[in-house]
Amino acid sequence: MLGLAKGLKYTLKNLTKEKMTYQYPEEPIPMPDRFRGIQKFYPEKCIVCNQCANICPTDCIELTGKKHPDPEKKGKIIDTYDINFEICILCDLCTEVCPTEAIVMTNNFELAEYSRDELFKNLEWLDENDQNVRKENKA
Amino acid sequence: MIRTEEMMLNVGPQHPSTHGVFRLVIKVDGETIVEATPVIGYLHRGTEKLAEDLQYTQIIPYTDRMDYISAMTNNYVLCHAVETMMGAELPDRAEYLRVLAMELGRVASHLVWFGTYLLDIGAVSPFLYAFREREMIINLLNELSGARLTFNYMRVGGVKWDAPDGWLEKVREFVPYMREQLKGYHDLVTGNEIFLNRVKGIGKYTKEEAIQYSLSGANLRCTGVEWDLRKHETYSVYDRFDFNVITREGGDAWSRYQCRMAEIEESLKIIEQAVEQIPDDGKYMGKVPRIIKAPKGEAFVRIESPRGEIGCYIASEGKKEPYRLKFRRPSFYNLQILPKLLKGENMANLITILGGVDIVLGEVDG
Amino acid sequence: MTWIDSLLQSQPSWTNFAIFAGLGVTMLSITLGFVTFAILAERKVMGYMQLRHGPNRVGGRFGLLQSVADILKLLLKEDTRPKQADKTLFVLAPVIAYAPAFLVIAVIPFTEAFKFTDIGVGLLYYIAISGISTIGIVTAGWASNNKYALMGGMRAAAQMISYEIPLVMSVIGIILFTGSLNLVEIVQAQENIAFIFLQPIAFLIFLIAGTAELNRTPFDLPEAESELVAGYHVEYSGFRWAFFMLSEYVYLFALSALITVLFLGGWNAPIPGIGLNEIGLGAVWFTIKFIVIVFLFMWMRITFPRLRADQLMEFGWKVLLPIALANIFLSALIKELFF
Amino acid sequence: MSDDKELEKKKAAEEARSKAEELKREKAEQEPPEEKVKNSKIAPDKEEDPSDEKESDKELAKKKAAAAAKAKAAALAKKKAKEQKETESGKKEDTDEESSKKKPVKEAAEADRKQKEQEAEPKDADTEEDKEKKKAAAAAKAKAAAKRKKEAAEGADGEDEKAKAVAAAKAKAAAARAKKKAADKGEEEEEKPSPNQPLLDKYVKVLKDHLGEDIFEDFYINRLSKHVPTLVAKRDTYHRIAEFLRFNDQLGFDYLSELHGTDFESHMEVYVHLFSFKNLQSLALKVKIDRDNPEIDSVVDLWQGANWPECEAYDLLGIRFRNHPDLKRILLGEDWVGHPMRKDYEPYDVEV
Repeated sequence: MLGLAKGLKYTLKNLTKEKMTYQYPEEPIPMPDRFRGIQKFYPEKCIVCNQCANICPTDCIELTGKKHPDPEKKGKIIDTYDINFEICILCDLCTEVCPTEAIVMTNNFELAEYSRDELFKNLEWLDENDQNVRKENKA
Repeated sequence: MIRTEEMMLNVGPQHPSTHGVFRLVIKVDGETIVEATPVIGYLHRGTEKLAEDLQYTQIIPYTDRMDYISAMTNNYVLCHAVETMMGAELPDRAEYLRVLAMELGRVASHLVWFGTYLLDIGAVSPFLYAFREREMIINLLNELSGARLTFNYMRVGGVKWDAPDGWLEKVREFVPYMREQLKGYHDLVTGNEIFLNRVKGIGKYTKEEAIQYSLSGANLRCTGVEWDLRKHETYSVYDRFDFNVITREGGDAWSRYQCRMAEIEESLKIIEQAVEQIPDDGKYMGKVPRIIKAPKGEAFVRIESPRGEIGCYIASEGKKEPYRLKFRRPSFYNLQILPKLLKGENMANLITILGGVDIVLGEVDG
Repeated sequence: MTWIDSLLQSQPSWTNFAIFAGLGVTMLSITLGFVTFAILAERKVMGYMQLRHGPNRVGGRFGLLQSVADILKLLLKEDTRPKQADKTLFVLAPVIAYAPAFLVIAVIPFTEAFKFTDIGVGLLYYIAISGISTIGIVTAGWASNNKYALMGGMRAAAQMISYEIPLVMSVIGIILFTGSLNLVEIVQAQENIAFIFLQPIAFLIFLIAGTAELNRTPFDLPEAESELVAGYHVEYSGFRWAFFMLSEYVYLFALSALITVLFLGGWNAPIPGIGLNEIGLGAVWFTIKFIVIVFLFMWMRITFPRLRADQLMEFGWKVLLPIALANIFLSALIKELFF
Repeated sequence: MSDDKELEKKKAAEEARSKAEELKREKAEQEPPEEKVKNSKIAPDKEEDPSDEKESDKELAKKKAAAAAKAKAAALAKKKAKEQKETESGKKEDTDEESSKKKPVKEAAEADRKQKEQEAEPKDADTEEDKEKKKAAAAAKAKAAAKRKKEAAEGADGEDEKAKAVAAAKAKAAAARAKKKAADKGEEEEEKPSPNQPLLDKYVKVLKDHLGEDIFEDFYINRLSKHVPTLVAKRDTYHRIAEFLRFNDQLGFDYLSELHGTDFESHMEVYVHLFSFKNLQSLALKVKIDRDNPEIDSVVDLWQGANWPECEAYDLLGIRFRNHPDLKRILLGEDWVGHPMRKDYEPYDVEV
């Protein structure tokens, strides 16, 4: 009986303790700076080196480059850049290998959509996703 | 005469107490189990096959998803296997960060077990109390690695990131807090007579049976086998810490409970010491080639995960990808004894026993 | 002689019928109102004890309309019925489970004035009627044609039969003291001292056996979510399921009221002399005592794990029953020696 | 403090190892070319540029002479060890291309080498090793360290600067080592070359005494895998060996840590990692089986823990275990077509 009484005391004590839950949609959850959310892409920085697509463990990045419009300059510039968030696991490897930090992580993580097709994000969308970029990557 | 009939009952694949998609086909006579056949494989994702086409760095996120309750140990076992083959040496700080992450993960994992176990037994509240503390650990690990569950934190040769500013301080503060909360758990649960009646003498097996069935972790130590790879096949920097290997003699669900609860305290000890000892040189990545290639040959390493002995076998052709990658998944091995334990028990004990084994289905199915 | 007494003793007439029907509907709405807010209160208390807020979206900060919304949802839900189920019994079961729960409220005297009947065997009536619910639960378990449901039904039957006995035995002491089965008289006998002080053992037994009768944690084996998924009502959905839920909470209402009446002195003031029942304070006393008991039930549910089926039976037959019998003997002795 | 100790231990171990290596290499060079190929294959490989190779080749010759002259100069030996490895791995790269098609099993090669080492190696090499080892193991810290340092300093004369650095300052040495290590794979494994060698010898001897001479395909120390003694059983002796390991009072391998199969394309292999709680020792037992007709005795009668792993191996690789109590497709289900972990697996989809 003593054990039961102890238990009752413990739960009663917790009745007045501070609540641990977040009012989630109203109050945004604070995420640490390193949090791996949805990627932000800087098309102007990209040198089309393909490293992100190669390192991606789930092959969710597809990109194509085109010749630099300025004939003076060498190299390529990015043409299309798609991430398929149906299979992206937000592992952060693409941002880790990127030599120019053209792709970086943000703290945004809300990806719920009504259709799977909407999880297919293209270059423009990724470019506009410029909120809550990691501090270390802030341009 | 009353004629009775045995009844086939499917526990799972969707059942609140199987903790995932695990199915148990039981034959019951009334509520007494005559025969139990576990059916697994519902969560098999072919990690090992996938890994054959992936570079070592790319496999790390996949290991997160095996034992998703304690992903850090999975990260570690893969990195450790590759490092053992390569003979890579890690900077001390990296090792300490790994140990901190793993031990925090171990505490979190045992907390999840504690909470869900009590939920299985019918008490709702301990689950939420345990998750309060687990949430803090997850937040700590989130700050460290940038993810709450699938950390992808370790790399071959070191870790992805150094500890952020003030992180170690937070970990230091967490230890006494956790100790305080543990006392509360013991008040709430450990002395509870109903709980004691539910777990004492349930799912009993002997030392010999435990070894015979290749059990590991708390499932083995609860029978009195003093065996903890952290201590006895020491890896990383575990030899620099002073901690005990927890054993109990009972071999029943109660002993397993005691083992795990005491292991939380031992992990806290390790965390405390690691925070004190961690070198302050900021070097967290060893010198490894940019493209990781394990030398030709094969290796099997095993470490202590919260669930038992997690092992990693790599057969390498000296390429970027492993030729064959195999994980020794403790839950998979620990689950084997289940049919034997369940024979003659009733429905309520089924849940107690199954919960006491502490399985994670992602790991069972690989 | 209050007006209700005169009404109860008057000749039957259509007017009387109408008045009683009206009162019945009032009582039903009070009960349902209680159920609605008892569910909310339980969720709130549970939430607060578990470091959460509980319902807090529908109906303001405290989620006052949460249960209402839930009931509406249940009403709108599709009524599914397994193909292989026994249709008649499947439909009948919730009714059998629910009707007695409401029937027993008839005998409970809330205050001196607020009561519906005043029958001599009120306590017996309560216990006899409440036993019928078990049949509903067993029927539900059988009719669902589901193995989990069947096991839940069987557990319920075994449990309720076993715990009915200590429940009855524990109140015999009170009957000995008052010499009556009439609940009003039992309350009146407690004017100076509540039976909880005279019969503490009986109170504990009654509380435990009552919890078991209510199928509440730590005796929620027939439902046992983690073992039997949801036990006897696993195949029920929509409003049929709501009936089981309602009957559970109506029983909580009735049993808490009964405990208040039997052990806490009903509408009597906790300390004799400050009663002032004349100005209607009796209802307040009753409510306070009632709420304490309800809170106790919730509190136990939040804290304790569940017993195992065989332990439950063992506990009922080997512990509670002997103690209850001993209590009867002790009460008789006390009665002989001191009163 | 413990770092220092470790460092010293490592250093000592390295010296010992290097000596052994040297002798081995010398021997290897006198052997027919295939042997050399095999031998070099076992060396831990790494990425190396060709220029280094040449250099090291030159130095190799120098070293050989030096080795003959001062066989006991530890520091020199140590240095050589490093270079040797380079050489070996360089060679390896050469030979690898030729041999990769043949797909010689690395384990076999290593085992060959080991065997040779045991059988043909002059005795003094062993004793040398032992001596060095003891020094290290006992961690006769100050003395040994000082001695080694002195030796190193002496030996460093005329040698490259790194050796000097090693001798000069421990701290620097550590740094250098760390640096080296990043590039030099396999050094770590060489920390304790001998601790498990006597064990392997013991196992092999006991097993041969009881079960006959011709029971192994191979046995060696797997240096990559924390020096685990590895026995490769023959198909027909696999179960007998396992049974002996399990029930022998002295060996008492009562715990099956891991069992799985691997498809090596030329053959299948079952890998069993055993552990003895009595002696706290690990042992790897392997058996190579026919790929076209993969069948082997089950060990469930010895270790209940092998039950599911064998089912898994059956499921994913199609290895049939004889006398298994309940061999089923544990993960994929009975209606799955093919065995996915086989290298030639083609996914079968009814709908396509």
